[in-house]
Amino acid sequence: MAIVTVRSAVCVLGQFPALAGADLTVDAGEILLLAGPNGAGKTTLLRLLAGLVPLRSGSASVLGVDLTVDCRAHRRRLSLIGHETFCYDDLTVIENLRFAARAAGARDEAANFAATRFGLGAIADVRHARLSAGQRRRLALAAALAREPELLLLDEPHAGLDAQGRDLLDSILVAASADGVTVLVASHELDRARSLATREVIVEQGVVRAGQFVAPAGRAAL
Amino acid sequence: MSKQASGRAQTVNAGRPWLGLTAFAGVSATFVMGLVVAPKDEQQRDAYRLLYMHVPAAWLAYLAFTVTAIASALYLVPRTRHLRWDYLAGASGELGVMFTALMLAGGSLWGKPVWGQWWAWEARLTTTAILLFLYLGYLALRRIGGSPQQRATRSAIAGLIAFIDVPIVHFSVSWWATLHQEGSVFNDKMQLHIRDGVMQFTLLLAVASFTLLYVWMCMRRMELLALDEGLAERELQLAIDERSNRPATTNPVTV
Amino acid sequence: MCAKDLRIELRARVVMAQVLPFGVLVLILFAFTLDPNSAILPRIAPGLFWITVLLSSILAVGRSIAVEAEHGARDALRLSGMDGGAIFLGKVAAVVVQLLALELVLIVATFMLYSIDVRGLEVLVIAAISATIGIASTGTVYGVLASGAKVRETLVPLLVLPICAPVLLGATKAFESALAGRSGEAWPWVQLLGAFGALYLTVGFIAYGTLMEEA
Amino acid sequence: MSLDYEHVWGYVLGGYGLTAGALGSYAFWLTKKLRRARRSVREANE
Repeated sequence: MAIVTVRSAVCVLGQFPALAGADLTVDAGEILLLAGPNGAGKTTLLRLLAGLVPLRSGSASVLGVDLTVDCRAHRRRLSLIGHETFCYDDLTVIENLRFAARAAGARDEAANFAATRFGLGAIADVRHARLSAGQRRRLALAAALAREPELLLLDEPHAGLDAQGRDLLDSILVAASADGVTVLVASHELDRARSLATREVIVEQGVVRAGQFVAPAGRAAL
Repeated sequence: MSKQASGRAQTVNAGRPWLGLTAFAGVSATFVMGLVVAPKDEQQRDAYRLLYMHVPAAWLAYLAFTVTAIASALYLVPRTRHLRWDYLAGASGELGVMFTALMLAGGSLWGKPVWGQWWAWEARLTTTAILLFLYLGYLALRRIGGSPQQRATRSAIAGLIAFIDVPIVHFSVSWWATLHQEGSVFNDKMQLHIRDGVMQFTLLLAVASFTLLYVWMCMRRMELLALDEGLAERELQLAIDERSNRPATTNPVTV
Repeated sequence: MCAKDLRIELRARVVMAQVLPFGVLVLILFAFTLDPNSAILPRIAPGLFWITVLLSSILAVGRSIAVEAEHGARDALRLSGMDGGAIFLGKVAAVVVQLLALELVLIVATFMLYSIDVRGLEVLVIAAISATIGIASTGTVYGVLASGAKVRETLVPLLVLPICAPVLLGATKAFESALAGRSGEAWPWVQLLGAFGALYLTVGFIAYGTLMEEA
Repeated sequence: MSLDYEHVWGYVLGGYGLTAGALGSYAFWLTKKLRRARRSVREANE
């Protein structure tokens, strides 16, 4: 079943065509790797799927919602991790997590669970402003997970994490995928991401083409 | 294809010169009538001649802001959503600000000799001053960028918010003004009895010709907005084609 | 949403630590420019008080917008899937609570600095609450309207001040009447303030979601 | 307040001049910009 269907999508940022006719289909449970150089349109593609960037032409449907008609209805069911942490400086770790969870209609337990899962228990009462860059990344990932999404859109999730954090993230992604969560990862760390992914596409010059990488037999069935 | 487009542009423009010319001739005639032909007023002598500028300016200021509000509403209704309503709202808002400024300036120039002061804290004057700033803000908001659709939606909502504030401002200000103004000398001085036929005709001519001028300017301003938008749009399309390595689409710019 | 904003404010204390001293300072500066020994200060105190509140409100509203600008929180709010109207009400409620706290301190300062006797307290309280709702609603709506602009800090005052002219007028007149012991005259003004607040609360509730997406 | 109605021509001419100036310069600006925009469109379409 296709979770994401994008056809000839054109998205414009100011006067710059970030996406110039992108096509993409993603099935449920996939871990899709988006590779490609800087400025190719990966971030815009993810933001389009989250309904944050309007379509100029073409069509896109995510989680069964047609984005040309409604770009808000599906947001509750997905999480996006961007370059920003989406957190408030003056709230503590656990407060930020609870706010994220409640906003998406998830329970506080989801926030607590996500905190434990990412090893944030010890710093639960520290304000976001005091966190190190790596801790902030972990918090952002935990906040995304606390929303209990059906679709995870990850923009450079490995950046800024230590080795332990990366391994943790990978295992969490594989586990989430096993639970039926669809994952899109934009990453420059191809080796690491390929070890997770079931499929790879390359974003270049605002269009999407198929990547060479094919997951080893058996992995795709995860 | 480009021939067809330019042909269309010509037919659109073909009807307009007479409008501009009529408006121009009418306004010139108003100046002559108002300054030279119309007789002096019994009470105010020549000072009343400013009325021929002040009254049309006031009428057009209110008309322009009403048009802005209606166009904003039409843009917000999904069934009639079209960027031309945004152009109309913007053009009319700009003209409204200009006429409001003229109304205030003309009123002041009239107030100095007749009331003896440039400004009076009188209800209509005060409302108008606030109105000017309300719509200056609206124009500033139109210029902050974003896609045409973003700008249109944002401005349409701001246009309506400003418009519903006008009666509230007027209501509160006139209430406030009546509270502390006992037996205003100004009101007696404001009474003008335009009985003379030439005076009546001049006033009518002034209102009519200024209105024509407003219509002409509004249409021209809309055309300019649409042309600029069309050019930006075309540039964007070229950039998109270039990025996706497709042959350039050669749609002519149409308005 | 409201609890979140208030908690942030409680931690950062920008409004209390910077906006409040600003307000008191303005009150003191007014006394400098107007001869403090004459009887003029008590007479125009309501107007001075409300101008000070309005200026301080602009700063508080700016702070409320800035909170959403850090670390992409605006996108986070859009992504959260919360209803635009609910976000609006939450933000307005937070601003109202902050402004009321601010007004409480400022009014005490006004009474003390300009030596005024308190009369018609219930009118003062109701007028202040209605006026504050009006200011917070318009401020929040225009805040999101201008949130995409680089010139936000200067644009918001230009938009909010003229639209709040009736509030300034109504609140000042209501305070004048109440302090003069003529509470009866204050009620029409209080009704005006209430109507203004209700109107813009409704407008914001309806339009906020769209504005968050489009602006 | 005695009014010196014979010396109001300065104000009257000021008002007429201001109006003429504002409307005239707006119309001039508009026409100029419009002409340039039309030319750009023609060039773009060729």
